[in-house]
Amino acid sequence: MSVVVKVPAVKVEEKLFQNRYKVDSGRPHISIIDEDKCRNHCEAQACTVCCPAACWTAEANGQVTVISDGCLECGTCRIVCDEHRNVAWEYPRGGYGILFKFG
Amino acid sequence: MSEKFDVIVVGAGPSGNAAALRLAEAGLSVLQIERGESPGSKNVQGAILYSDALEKLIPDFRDDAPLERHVIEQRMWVLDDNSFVGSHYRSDSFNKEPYNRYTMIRAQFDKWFSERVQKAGALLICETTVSHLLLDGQRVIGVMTDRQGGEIYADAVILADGVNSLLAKKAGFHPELKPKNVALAVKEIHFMPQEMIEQRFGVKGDEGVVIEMVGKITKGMMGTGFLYTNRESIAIGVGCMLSDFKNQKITPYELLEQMKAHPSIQPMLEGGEMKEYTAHLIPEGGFNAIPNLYGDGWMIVGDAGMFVNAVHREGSNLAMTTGMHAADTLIELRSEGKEFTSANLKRYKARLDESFVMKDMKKYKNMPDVFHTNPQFFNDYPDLISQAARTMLTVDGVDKKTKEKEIRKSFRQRRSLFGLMGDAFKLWRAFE
Amino acid sequence: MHIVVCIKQVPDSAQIRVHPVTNTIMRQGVPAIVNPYDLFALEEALKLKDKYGGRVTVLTMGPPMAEAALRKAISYGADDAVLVTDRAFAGSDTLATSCALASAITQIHKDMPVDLVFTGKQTIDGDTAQVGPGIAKRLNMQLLTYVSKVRSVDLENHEITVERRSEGGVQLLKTSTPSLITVLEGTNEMRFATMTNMFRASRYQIKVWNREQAGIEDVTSVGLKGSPTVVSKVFAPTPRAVKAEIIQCVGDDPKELSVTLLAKVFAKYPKLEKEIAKRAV
Amino acid sequence: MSEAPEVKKPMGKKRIELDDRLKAYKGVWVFVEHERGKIHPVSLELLGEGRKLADSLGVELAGVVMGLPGEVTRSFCHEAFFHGADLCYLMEDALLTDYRNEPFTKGLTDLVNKYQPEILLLGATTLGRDLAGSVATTLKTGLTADCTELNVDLDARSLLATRPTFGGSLLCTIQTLNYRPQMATVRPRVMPMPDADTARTGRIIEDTLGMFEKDIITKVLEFIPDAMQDKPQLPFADIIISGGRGMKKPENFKLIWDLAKVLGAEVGATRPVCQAGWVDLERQVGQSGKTVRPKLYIAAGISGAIQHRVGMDASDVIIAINSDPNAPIFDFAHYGIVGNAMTILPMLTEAFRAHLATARKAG
Repeated sequence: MSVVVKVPAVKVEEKLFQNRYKVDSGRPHISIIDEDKCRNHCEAQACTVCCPAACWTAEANGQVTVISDGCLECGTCRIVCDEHRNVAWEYPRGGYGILFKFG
Repeated sequence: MSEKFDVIVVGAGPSGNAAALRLAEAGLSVLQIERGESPGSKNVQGAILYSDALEKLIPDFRDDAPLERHVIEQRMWVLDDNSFVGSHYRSDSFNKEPYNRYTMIRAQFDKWFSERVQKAGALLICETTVSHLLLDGQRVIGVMTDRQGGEIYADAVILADGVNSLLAKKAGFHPELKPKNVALAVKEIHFMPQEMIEQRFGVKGDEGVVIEMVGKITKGMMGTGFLYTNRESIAIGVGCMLSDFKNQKITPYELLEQMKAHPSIQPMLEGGEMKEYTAHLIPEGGFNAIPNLYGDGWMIVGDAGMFVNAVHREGSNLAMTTGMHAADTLIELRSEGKEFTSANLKRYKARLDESFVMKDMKKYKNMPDVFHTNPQFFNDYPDLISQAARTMLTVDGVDKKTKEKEIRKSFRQRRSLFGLMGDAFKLWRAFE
Repeated sequence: MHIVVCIKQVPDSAQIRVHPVTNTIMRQGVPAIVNPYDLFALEEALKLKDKYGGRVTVLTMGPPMAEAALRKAISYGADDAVLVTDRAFAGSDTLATSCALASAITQIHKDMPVDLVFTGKQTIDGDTAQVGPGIAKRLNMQLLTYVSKVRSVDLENHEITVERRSEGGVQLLKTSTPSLITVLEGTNEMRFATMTNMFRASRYQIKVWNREQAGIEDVTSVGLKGSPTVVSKVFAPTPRAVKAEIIQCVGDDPKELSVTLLAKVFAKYPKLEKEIAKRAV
Repeated sequence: MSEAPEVKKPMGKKRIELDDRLKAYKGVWVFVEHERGKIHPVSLELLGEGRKLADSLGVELAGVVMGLPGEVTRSFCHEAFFHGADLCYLMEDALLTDYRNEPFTKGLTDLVNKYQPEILLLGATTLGRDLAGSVATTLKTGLTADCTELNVDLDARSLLATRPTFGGSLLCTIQTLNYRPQMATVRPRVMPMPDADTARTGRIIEDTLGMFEKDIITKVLEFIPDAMQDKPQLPFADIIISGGRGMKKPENFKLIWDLAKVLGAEVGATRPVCQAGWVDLERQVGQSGKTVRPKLYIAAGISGAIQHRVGMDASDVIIAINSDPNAPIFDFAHYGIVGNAMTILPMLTEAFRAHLATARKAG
C-alpha cells in the first residue's frame, strides 16, 4: 500500500487573501444563465469542483451559486460547462478584477 | 468624434506587444488596448523566457529587461507518492553569455515590454476592456470598449486577447474551447531570502534551476508540475487537462496543496512566504485545435490562436513570433498598397507555416490524443519507474539480476508486453 | 472656478512586505497607486466642475514615475497636470512638502487664479494628514479638513458651504474662497473614465517643473534641509511573547468549545465577567 | 523615507544648532481637547504620558485649555490637574466656543511663542490633526503625526516619537532636531488612561485670544451631533466583535451582529471587508481605520494581518476564531478557537446569552 500524504484542509480564501483585487461591487462579471438547469439538469456541477478560486458553491438545495469577487479570470467555469453552456462570462470592466502582482 | 488607427491590437501580453512593437517601428498608427491596470496585471505564466523570439524583436533586451535568473540546470522528476526518480542536466555551457533561457515574473516583464512598445510609438490604453468587434458585414472595422464613447476604428484588428479570446467567439470566428483542449494550471509564488534559494538549489549570482515534474502529483491526470527559481522567490505550480479535472472531480488548489506537501517538494518551500496565488488556462489542444487565424480586417495571435507547444512547455515564444508575423504581414501589405482583406491576410498563415511555429505544432499534433487515450503515461509509469529505482537502490541482499527480473515483471503486470511496446510506438509516432 | 487637487503616488501599503531578516521594505511586486484618499478629493473636485464649470488642475510632487498618477487623474477628467520633481526635494518631510506644493500652487495661480485646493485627508504611506493644513497656512487660505460634503459654492460672493466631520458630529461651515479642503473618504465614488478622457490621458503632455520652475528660490526650505524632522530608527513591531491559548474539546463541538471558552475567560478575567454581567439588564 | 543622518541640520540662515533662543524652550504641554462640554479621553491619556516625559526631563507638565468663558471650561483645568498637570494655560473667549481652525491656531501659536514649551502634544483626532498641522507650519517646526509611543533622548532633550509606517508593517522613530517645540499627535486609545487623583491641584495662567468675530472668515452655521446620526463609536466601545474576509459572505456578518446585540457591543471589521462594502467604512479597525482598546475584542475570520493588528492589539482580552491554525491572529490573541466562524459564532452567542440569563437571575 502506498503512503498517503497528509495534507491540512486547504483554505482557498487564505490563498486569495494574498492577491490584489479591485472589486467592482455590484457588477459581477459572471452569472448563471438559467438556475433551473444547474439544479435539475446538471449532475456533475463541475464548476463547483474545478473553479480554482472556489467562486462556485453547490448549495444543499441543489442550487449552484456564484460569487465572483475572488475570481482569477481563468475561464474554467465557462469551458467546463460544455454540456449546458449555462455560464454568462464576461471580463470585468476595465481595470477591475484580479490584479496580478507577479503573474 | 471616434478615433481611427491603422491597426488596433487587443491585449498587451507577449503576442500583442510583439505585434504592436513591429507595427509602430514600421510607422503604422497603432492603438493597443489592455484591460488590466497595467500590462501584465491580467497575465500568468510559469514563467520561462526563451530568448530567441524576443531577440528577433528587441536584440538588446538583456540590457534592461526584468529577468530573474538564467537557467543553468534542468531537472526532470518522476514522482510517486513519497519519492521521485530524477534526472538533472546542468551544464556550464548554459553559463555562457548570451544566455538562452531565463526565469522571469510576467507582470514585470510585460510592463517592461510594453514600455518598449510605447517608446516605439504605439499608443497604449489600459484599464479598458474591449467588449466586442465592430463589424461591417463580415469585415472587422474596429472595436467597441466598455467605456462611454467606446467605438474605435481601424483598418485591421489583431486579437491578442489570450486563451479566452471572447472577441473572436462573439464574432463567430471560432467556437468555444473544449475542456480537452485546455489545461488548467494553478501556481503560487513563494518569497524567501536570495541566499536561501542559492543554498537550496546550489546556484550563485543569477543562476537558476528549473524542475519539471510528472507522476502521482497529478493523480493520473494528464499534466505536469513545475518549480522555477526566481531571484528571491520560487514559482511552484501544476497544470492538468481541464477535461481530467472535470472527469475526476479534483479541485485544483487541493491538487497544488498536495503537491506542495510531497516530501520531495516541501523542503524546497520551507521558510518561504506565499505572496500570490494564480490560475490560468493553457491552450494545449495543439495543431488540430488551431482556429481560423485571419479574416477580413482581423488576425489572431498568441494563446488566442492556441499557439502553445505543450510537450516542450513553450508558449510565450510562439506568442511573440505569431505577433511578429501578423505585424509583418500588415506592414508588407501596406507597403504594397494592398487592403487588409482575408485574401491578402492569407500571407500571415503562409508565414507561420514557414516558421518553426507551425512546424513544431504539426510535429506534435498527435501528442494530445495519445496522452488523452493512454492515461498510463501519467498513472502507471511514474509509479513503476520509481518502484524500479527503489528496488535497484535498496541494498537488501537480493542480487541485481533477480531485481531486474522483478522490475520487468511488475511492468508487465501493469501493462502487457504488447501494451508496453505499443506505448513506445505511440510516443515515437507522436513525436515524429 | 479653478480647483487644484494635490495627489500623491504611493506604494499600495496593503501589498508591502518586510524582509524577515533585515527588516527592510521589499518593493518587488508592490504597485504604485494614486493615494486612495486623494481619489475622493479628485472626484469631489470633478463633481464641482460638472456643476459650476471651470477647470481642475492636478498637482503632485514626487519622482518622475509619479507622472502615472497624474495621467490617471487626467483620465478621470482633470484638465491639467503638473509634476514637481527635483533632486532637491529628496528627503522632504511634511513641512518641506507643503512648502514645495504651496509654491507650485502659487505658480499655477499666476496662470489662472485658484479658487479651491483639494487634497485627500491623508496618504496611506505616511498617514500624517499634515500636508493639507501646511499648504493652507503657507498660502493663507481658509482650511477645511475632513470635509464629507461640499454643500454649495457661491461663485459670485466667493463663498463655500461644507460639512466637516469633527469628533462628536458634523460641523456645517461657511467660508470664503480661496480655501483648502481635505476630503473625507467615502464621500463619493470615483467615476468610470470616458473613452475620450482615456485617449486624452494617454497623449497628455504633463507639465514637469523643477525647483526653480515651481518657484522655490530657497533651496534650504525643501528636501532634507527644509525638514525639521528626521527618521532616527526604523524597526519591526515586536511579536507578543505569549501565543493564544487554543480552546479544544473532544470532537471540537462548537457548543462545547464556546462554553469552555467563556469559563476559561471569566475564570481569568473576573472583571470582564462583571463588565458583561452589567449588560444583563 | 530617509534614514537619520547624524548631522545637525541647518535651517535658513539663522540656526545652525539648537541655539540659545531655542534652549529657553522648557516644559511639556498637552493640548486639552474638548467638545460639547466633555474632555476628549485622548487628552487625559496624553496627560498621563506627558507626566512621564516631564518627569524624565525634570520639567513641568502643562495643560492648554481653550474654550468659551465659564465654569465648564475652567473645570477642564482641574481635570487636567487630576490627571497629572502641574499648571494650565487657560484661554477663554466666546470665539472659541466651537472649534475653528483660525482662532485656535492663533491662540495656540501665541501661547507657544509666549511661554515656549519644548514639547507640545495633541490627540490625533480630527481636531488635533487639523490644529497641529496648522500650528506646526505657522511655527515652522517639526510635527510627528499619529504616534503610538513617546520617549525622550535625555542627552539631546529630544522627543523620540514612534509611529507605524507603510501600513503598520514597520515602526519608525522620528526626532525633531533643531526646532522647538517638538510636536506630536498621538492616537487615541494607545496610551493607558491614568487614574484621576482628585486631590491634585495646580496653577492656572490665563491669557487672551485678542481676536474679533469679524476677523474670522469661517463661520459655523450648525453642528449636527452624532447621537442623532447613529454613528458607530468604535474607539470607545468596551466590547467589539469584528469580522474579516473569513466570514466569506456579507450575509454571514449577521452572525456578528447577533453576538454584538446580545453583548451590547460594537461591530468592527477589517479593511478588505469594509472596502468590499460589507460593512460601513466607519467600522474599519486598523492602520487606516480606527484604533480600539476595548475590554473584549472578538475577531472572527480575521487572519491578523499587521494592518489590522496595529489597530486592536492593545485590547484587554482578544478572542480569535479562525479556521487556519497558522493564522497570525493566534500569535497575539489571548484565546483562540480553530474552526469555522460560521458554526462557532452562533454557539458563542448562545453561550453568552445563557451566561447573561444566569447573571440576570442572580443579580
